[in-house]
Amino acid sequence: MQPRYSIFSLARNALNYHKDWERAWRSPAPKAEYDAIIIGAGGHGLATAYYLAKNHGITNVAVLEKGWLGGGNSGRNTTIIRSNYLQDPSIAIYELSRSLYEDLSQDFNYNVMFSPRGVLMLCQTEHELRAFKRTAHANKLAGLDCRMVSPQEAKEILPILNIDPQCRYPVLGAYYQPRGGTGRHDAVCWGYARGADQRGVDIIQNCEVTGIMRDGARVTGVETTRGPIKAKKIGVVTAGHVTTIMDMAGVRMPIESQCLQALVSEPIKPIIDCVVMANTVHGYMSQSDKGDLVIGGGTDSYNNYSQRGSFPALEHTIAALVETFPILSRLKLMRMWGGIVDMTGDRSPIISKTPVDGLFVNCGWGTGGFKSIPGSGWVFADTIANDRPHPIAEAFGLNRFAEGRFIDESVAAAVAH
Amino acid sequence: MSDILSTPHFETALARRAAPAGLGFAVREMTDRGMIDLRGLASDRKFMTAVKGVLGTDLPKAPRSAVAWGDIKVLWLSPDQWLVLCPRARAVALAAELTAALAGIHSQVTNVSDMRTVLRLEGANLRTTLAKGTSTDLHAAEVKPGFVKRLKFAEVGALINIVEDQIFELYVFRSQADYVWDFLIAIGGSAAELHLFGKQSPA
Amino acid sequence: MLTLVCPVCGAHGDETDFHAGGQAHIRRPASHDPEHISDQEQADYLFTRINPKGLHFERWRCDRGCGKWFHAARDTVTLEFKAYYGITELPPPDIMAQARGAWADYFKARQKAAAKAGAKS
Amino acid sequence: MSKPRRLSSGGSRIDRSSRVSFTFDGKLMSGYRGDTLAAAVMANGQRLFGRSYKYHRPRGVIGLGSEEMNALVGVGTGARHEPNARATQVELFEGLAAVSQNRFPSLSFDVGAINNTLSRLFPGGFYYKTFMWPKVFWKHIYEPVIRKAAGLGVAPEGRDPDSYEQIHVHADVVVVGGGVAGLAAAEAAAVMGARVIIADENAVLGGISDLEDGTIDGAPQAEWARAAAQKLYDAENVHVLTRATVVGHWHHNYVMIAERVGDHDPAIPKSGAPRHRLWKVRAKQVILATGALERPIAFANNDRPGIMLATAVRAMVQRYGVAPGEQGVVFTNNDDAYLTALALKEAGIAVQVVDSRARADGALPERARAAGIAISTGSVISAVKGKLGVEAVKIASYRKGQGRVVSERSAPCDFIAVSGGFNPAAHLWCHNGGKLTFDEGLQSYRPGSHADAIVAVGAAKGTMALADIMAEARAAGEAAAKVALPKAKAAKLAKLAISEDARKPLEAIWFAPATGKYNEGNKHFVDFQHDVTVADLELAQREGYESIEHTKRYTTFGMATDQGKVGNLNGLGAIAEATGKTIPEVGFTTFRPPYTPTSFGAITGSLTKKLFLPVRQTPVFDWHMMKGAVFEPVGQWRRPYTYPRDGEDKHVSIAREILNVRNNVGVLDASTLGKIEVKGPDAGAFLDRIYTNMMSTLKPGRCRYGLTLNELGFIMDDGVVVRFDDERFLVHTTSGGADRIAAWLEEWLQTEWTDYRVFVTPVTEQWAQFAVAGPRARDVIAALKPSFDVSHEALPHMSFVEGTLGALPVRVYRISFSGELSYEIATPANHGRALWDALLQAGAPHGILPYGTEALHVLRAEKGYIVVGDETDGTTTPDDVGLSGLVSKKKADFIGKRSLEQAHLKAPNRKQLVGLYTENPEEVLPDGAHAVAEVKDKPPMKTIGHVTSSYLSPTLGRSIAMALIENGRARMGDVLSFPLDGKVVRATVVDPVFYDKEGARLNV
Ligand SMILES: Cc1cc2nc3c(=O)[nH]c(=O)nc-3n(C[C@H](O)[C@H](O)[C@H](O)COP(=O)(O)OP(=O)(O)OC[C@H]3O[C@@H](n4cnc5c(N)ncnc54)[C@H](O)[C@@H]3O)c2cc1C
Ligand SMILES: NC(=O)c1ccc[n+]([C@@H]2O[C@H](COP(=O)([O-])OP(=O)(O)OC[C@H]3O[C@@H](n4cnc5c(N)ncnc54)[C@H](O)[C@@H]3O)[C@@H](O)[C@H]2O)c1
Ligand SMILES: Cc1cc2nc3c(=O)[nH]c(=O)nc-3n(C[C@H](O)[C@H](O)[C@H](O)COP(=O)(O)O)c2cc1C
Ligand SMILES: [Zn+2]
Repeated sequence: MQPRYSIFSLARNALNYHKDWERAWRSPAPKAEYDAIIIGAGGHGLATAYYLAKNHGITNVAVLEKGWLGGGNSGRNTTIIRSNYLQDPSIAIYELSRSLYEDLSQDFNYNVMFSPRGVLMLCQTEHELRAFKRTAHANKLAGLDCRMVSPQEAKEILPILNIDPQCRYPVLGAYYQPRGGTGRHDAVCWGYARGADQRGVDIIQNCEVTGIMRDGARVTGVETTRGPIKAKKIGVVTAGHVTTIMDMAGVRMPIESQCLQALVSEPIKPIIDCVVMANTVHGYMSQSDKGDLVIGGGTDSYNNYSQRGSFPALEHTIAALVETFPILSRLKLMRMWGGIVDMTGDRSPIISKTPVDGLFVNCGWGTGGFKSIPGSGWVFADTIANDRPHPIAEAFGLNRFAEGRFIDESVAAAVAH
Repeated sequence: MSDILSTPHFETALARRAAPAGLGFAVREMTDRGMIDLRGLASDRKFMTAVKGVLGTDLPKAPRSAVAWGDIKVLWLSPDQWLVLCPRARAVALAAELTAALAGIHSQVTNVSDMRTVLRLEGANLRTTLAKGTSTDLHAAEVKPGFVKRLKFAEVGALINIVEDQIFELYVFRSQADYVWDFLIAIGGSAAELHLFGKQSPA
Repeated sequence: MLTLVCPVCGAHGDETDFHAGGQAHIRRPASHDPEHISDQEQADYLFTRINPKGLHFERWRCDRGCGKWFHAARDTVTLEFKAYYGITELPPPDIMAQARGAWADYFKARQKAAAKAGAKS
Repeated sequence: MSKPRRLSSGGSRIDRSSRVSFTFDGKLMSGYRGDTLAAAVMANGQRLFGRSYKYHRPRGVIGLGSEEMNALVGVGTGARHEPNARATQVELFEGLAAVSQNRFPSLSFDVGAINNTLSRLFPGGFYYKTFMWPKVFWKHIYEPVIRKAAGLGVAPEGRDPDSYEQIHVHADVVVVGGGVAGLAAAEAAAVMGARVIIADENAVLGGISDLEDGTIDGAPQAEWARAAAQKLYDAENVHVLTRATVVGHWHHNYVMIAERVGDHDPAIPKSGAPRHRLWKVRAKQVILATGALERPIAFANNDRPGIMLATAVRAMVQRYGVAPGEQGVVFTNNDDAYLTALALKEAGIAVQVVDSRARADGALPERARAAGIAISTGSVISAVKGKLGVEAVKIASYRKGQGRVVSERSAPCDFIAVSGGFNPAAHLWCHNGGKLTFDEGLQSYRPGSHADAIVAVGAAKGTMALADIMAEARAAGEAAAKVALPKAKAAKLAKLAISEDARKPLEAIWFAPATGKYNEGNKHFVDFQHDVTVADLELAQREGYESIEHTKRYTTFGMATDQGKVGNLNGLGAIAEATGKTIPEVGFTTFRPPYTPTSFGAITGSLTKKLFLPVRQTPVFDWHMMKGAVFEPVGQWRRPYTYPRDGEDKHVSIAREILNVRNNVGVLDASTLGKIEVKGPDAGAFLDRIYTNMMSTLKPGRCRYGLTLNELGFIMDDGVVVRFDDERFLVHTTSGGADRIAAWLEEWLQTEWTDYRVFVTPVTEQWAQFAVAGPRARDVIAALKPSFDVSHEALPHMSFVEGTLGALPVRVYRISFSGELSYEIATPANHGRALWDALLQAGAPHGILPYGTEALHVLRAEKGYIVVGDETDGTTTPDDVGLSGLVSKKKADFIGKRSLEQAHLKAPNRKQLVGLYTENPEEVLPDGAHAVAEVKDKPPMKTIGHVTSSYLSPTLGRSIAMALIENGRARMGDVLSFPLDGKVVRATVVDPVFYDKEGARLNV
């Protein structure tokens, strides 16, 4: 059993120059067979394994990762956590997730720095204002803590905001979710990994899945770069790479993989104490605990597996943010990067059984699935354990496309980060 | 009131904007330009012949080129689309003539003389200055007088036509003329003038 | 920032001069036999996409040039364009031969259908 | 500490005749033109520049230029303040005001330095292990404290007064870096006629040639560089950029260069020139000649002010005539650093060399020996004495691989020049996926393969001998020109005679041992800015964060503003030693743009304020402005929302405008409505595919309202279609939909129904279009000398006529969005203002008033007309909004038809459009309010629909609302509950047509 992390254990270990810390997770060799295999050690995959072990007692589980755990989109997102979605199924899963985030550090004794500093979503057209009012009304009735604020109140929350009514896109108001915020994205993955590992889950890195083995309509295991591994249940949680795996299983997906970029500025002393999103101009920003401004925008418009985006997508975001926060102009871009996001036709996720028995899929989180990691892992683990959709997952089934039962959040005039 | 109707006020997009000073080039709005959008198939011999009958010239078939004949000039826009330029006063009649000549032939003639604002730019360093607004390579060898291309200029769509080596015409939508005018002022200030290539003196 | 060349007018320019139109060669069932389309066929038409890691076939529009739609073959990993071809055409044979997975199946089916149609006429 | 350190002679970059005064932390100092801030402050005797990020340790200058990660300062004041500028890159100018960062209350006494004292508690990643208890403390205590301590400089105040711009350039060859390699490559390409851009981030070309030995054609290499640079400046086909950093390399050789036009001279931006200019270059070929970056050797307390890279020390002496101290130690594992020792000696500064190699017998060490410089081989620096500066070092004997030192001796010194070898600057190579290989000779990564048309030359490629550099660079320049210009003739440049002292191999040493082990409290820094030590890296390995990417994220190694330019390889080397792996097995972290931090201003360019995005203006925009209209953005348009009169509240003016339409006549600027001409023999058939209803049956001269769906079956746009004649239609769209629908039509014609003979021409902007609406509308038109009959019989509702009003050519559509007698009159845009004035003048006797979009919205709501985007939201079907009558049952196909059959789109409990009357007629339901199935004391409550539009109707003298309610049409007369903060508003479901249900007012 791993020692608990605390200020006391830190102090104790300091005496010996920290030479006695144990591994946060093991590095096991794959066994020949598991009860369940999770493909993809991103946040969603790791959370699924963690809850399989913790909630369902299924511990003979392997998480297979082609690179290093948490190195996919979970390791490269802008860390916004909020639950103010419009559609009921979305509210259900994102709010489950947000509330799990509240206790996550304590739950697995690893500080994920969940920081409910507030999310402020600017309304810069009449249309957007109306859409957010609608969302706010829906959210309040769903029990979410949120409110609409005036431009002046928005400026109190965010003093560097330009609320000049003459500017190109004047701020007409804003939607505010005080318990939204950010989290330390890597720590979320590491905490889940450590928690799952402690409960017996094998996390196997540098192990790429190259084939799905089937016996008729059932899965029997996977081929990997480290040999075949058997399992009767397989959960595919590979985000931008989901079609590459599902193609192996012969299941075509309503998914396209595109590049979404983000960037950070040089670190500066705190200037913004909430998360701000400006959807009309496609920009959003927060300031990390390190002091850099974390900024993101829209996706490139074409499919891309390179983790490198195109400059124009970000350029416009930056111009928009400079317009909205004029003091940005003399600050500097320090690093930009891209992630490959899995975009569904209605921009909502898929948590589903598939036409192949024993094969489950969790994907389509696109530009907005960091915030949903705990909730998604929770319901997906339940779905896999019981071989039927968890009630919250039901609405997110693959079958919804043929029924026309879309969960289209774009109607709320919101980008989905 | 009757005077408003009998001699109606004619007001182009930039009529109320003062000519900018301190630019490295000259710019003015061309208000006397008639424009007709002509659609038809270059492969349709009947169409091409009928048009030539009216305009007196063949339509240009080479991408990004223009032809001129008398007071008419035709800009290539697409394999099935041209912009016919003429004196503004002639546009209505010319459109009617084209329509008549093309009766029964698959085509479309639309008088769009008021849809775009034409900016005439004159200066020795235009290619470089305009490069502040467009990624089109205006220094390329084929970009000579007669060159026509749609392009992205600043944040709007535009059409460029090189009239003479130092005279360029920029066509923009009327509603965006004011914006483009401001943009030209922003990039064209002589303090920001930039000479690309050529002999430089070390900074 | 990609550069493209339009096969219709020869214009070359940045991706911002073009418009990306998603996957190529999607057949719209309702244009052919509107009475007999299953829900699944319709859903596939609307949503199911070929999303290869590697050679891909797409539609693009020459937005700031001639305004015409065209097809392009592009590698989604290196982002290199391999070919441009007309909007009603199939890719050049050598490129088609490099297609993998769902694309390879698709082109095989198209060629078979064409051969059948050719044999009939 | 403030003894001036300017040498009495020397300093190739400074102009001793031109004094410059400036301030640092408010202290007045003076330097010379040509100084960097780093040099000038050091010349004034100050070494302390700032505090580190985590432990707040005192820090001084380390580097030569853009790789600097310690001496970060704030430059300028107020709105012109720039945080985190590298003092080694800031060029001195009169009046420059710089401040140190990340310290409180002062640089030399900083309370944050307590972190250093407690640092034993704060190993890499410590925060993941603590601050979890009690839970509430995170938000209210821990995080606020952490955040306050974080960050380096402070943001400027207010909007940036300077301007920025961008330029697009196309070049045959882009050469990155203006050292001898870049110059030679550029020259070769240019001689062959290629269009060449060469960019260097420094103010002067030549790279480090002035700091190196080696001669070309008998003269120092720097002289060759000077002449070569001059040739490039003179050439017609070359553009030379200085102070210009190539910040990124993207797909298809897209190269971005950030030029600092005016940072070195504030008069430049003040004159109207941009402060920065971003060059976006499309290159046929790219040649990377970015040189190599010197790396340090980590040793205990290797971060003290006064410890610098060897080339940086050389540059202080030779470029700026500044002594880094009085007595120095050069610590090296290679021959190049002996040049520093020689330079110091020559400047009269005492120096000794500590070389980790067992032998130092190359030409340069021999020269040093001959000059009388003491050399301790097989030795390392094992300790440093001093806090705010160096007071002495310990020198210990060392054999490769030794873990801790046994004997050490003290040597007095006040500065250290350190060199651990050179790393090729391969950052740009990797931005677009270039591969690196590990070079055993260099003990570093260097460029390997690349898919793009890009090559590396010179030190950037790992080529270090001058003769090889020149040959390779010239060949690359020629080859690049040859590809870009296949017909060009070979360059045939004259052969160069090159001589240089040969270098002996370096010996890798990543960190020098100390008496204790490195992980027993010694601080061997590898990432100075973030205070990451070798011990932190080793800890990360032991805890399982073994992937180098995990190590990076766990320790923040390489994540500072320098992105690990100086120290990263030392870290990799240290990890390799700690784990027994090779460096290639350890790997390296991903290089990402930008090469150095780049201002957001430059990325924004001139697109700020009103240039950020266009405001589209209608032909009567000036009139609206003049009348003080309140505007509403609609797409990129700005439309008058209402026209308040002096002192009038918006609600009052809107009500006035509405009533005036109902009672008299109003005029609306509807020019923004999309207009598209569709023509051809198949136009009718085509529009039948586009619209849900039948358009082919429309009679010439008549108008029909139509709906367009997307393929999912949801309403996308609406508008009136007019048929001019057999083959010609005019399609109206919403203002926001104009461009989208035009593109939509083209797309279907070009890609799906390619055999339809139809042309489509958007004409939105050709026409100014005004709605004249109200019972007296006809009187207004009649007063304008129409050339046509305006009677109800001749021009009934939903008909069209073309003619003139006086001399104005017009198209008149008798259509109505207000429910009143109404005409939309279009005239060519340049006559728009004339028509507008005429309407107002002719209408004056009838009480005409302009009305804005809000009045329009209320008027149509009173009539139950939908607005796409209000009553629909992208998930709404025609039936949902009561328009199933517009969906043709006869047509086999139209866009969206098949999807309307999907189960969910026909589901029984879909939301349907209804009207609502609140119980209290004065109560206006808020937009977006939701009705619930059952009111409860607290949420959650199940919602059954929401308000789509809600207004106080002046016509009806009460509030009205439209709403989408589950099964709404079956609920007529039901009372719904809308819980709102603290209260419940109740409203009765009614027909959504509130006014003139029979449409009598239309048909007059
Ligand atoms: C720039 C950017 C900004 C974002 N901002 C936000 C935000 O602010 N808020 C928010 O909520 N969301 C945001 N997101 C979205 C969010 O990051 C993702 O939705 C989420 O991280 C997805 O997690 P995942 O576990 O599904 O996928 P990932 O974290 O991508 O994990 C998938 C894993 O599968 C592995 N894998 C793939 N193929 C194989 C194979 N064949 N064999 C084995 N393993 C394989 C991958 O290596 C990867 O580690 C952002 C995304 C990006 C890119
Ligand atoms: N023999 C040796 O051991 C040895 C070792 C090191 C250096 N050298 C010497 O090093 C020099 C190598 O010449 P070189 O031309 O390859 O390198 P260089 O270092 O002289 O020149 C490279 C130039 O590129 C600039 N640069 C780097 N990245 C840039 C970017 N992104 N944008 C703009 N500019 C950028 C640098 O500031 C520098 O001015 C020679 O003078 C050689 O004698 C020799
Ligand atoms: C929230 C967040 C904050 C980041 N902050 C920094 C930072 O301060 N410094 C830095 O170099 N990179 C920072 N990064 C970027 C990472 O270095 C890295 O680019 C990103 O995780 C993508 O990985 P890759 O570049 O290795 O592909 C940050 C990333 C995220 C998601
Ligand atoms: Zn084209």
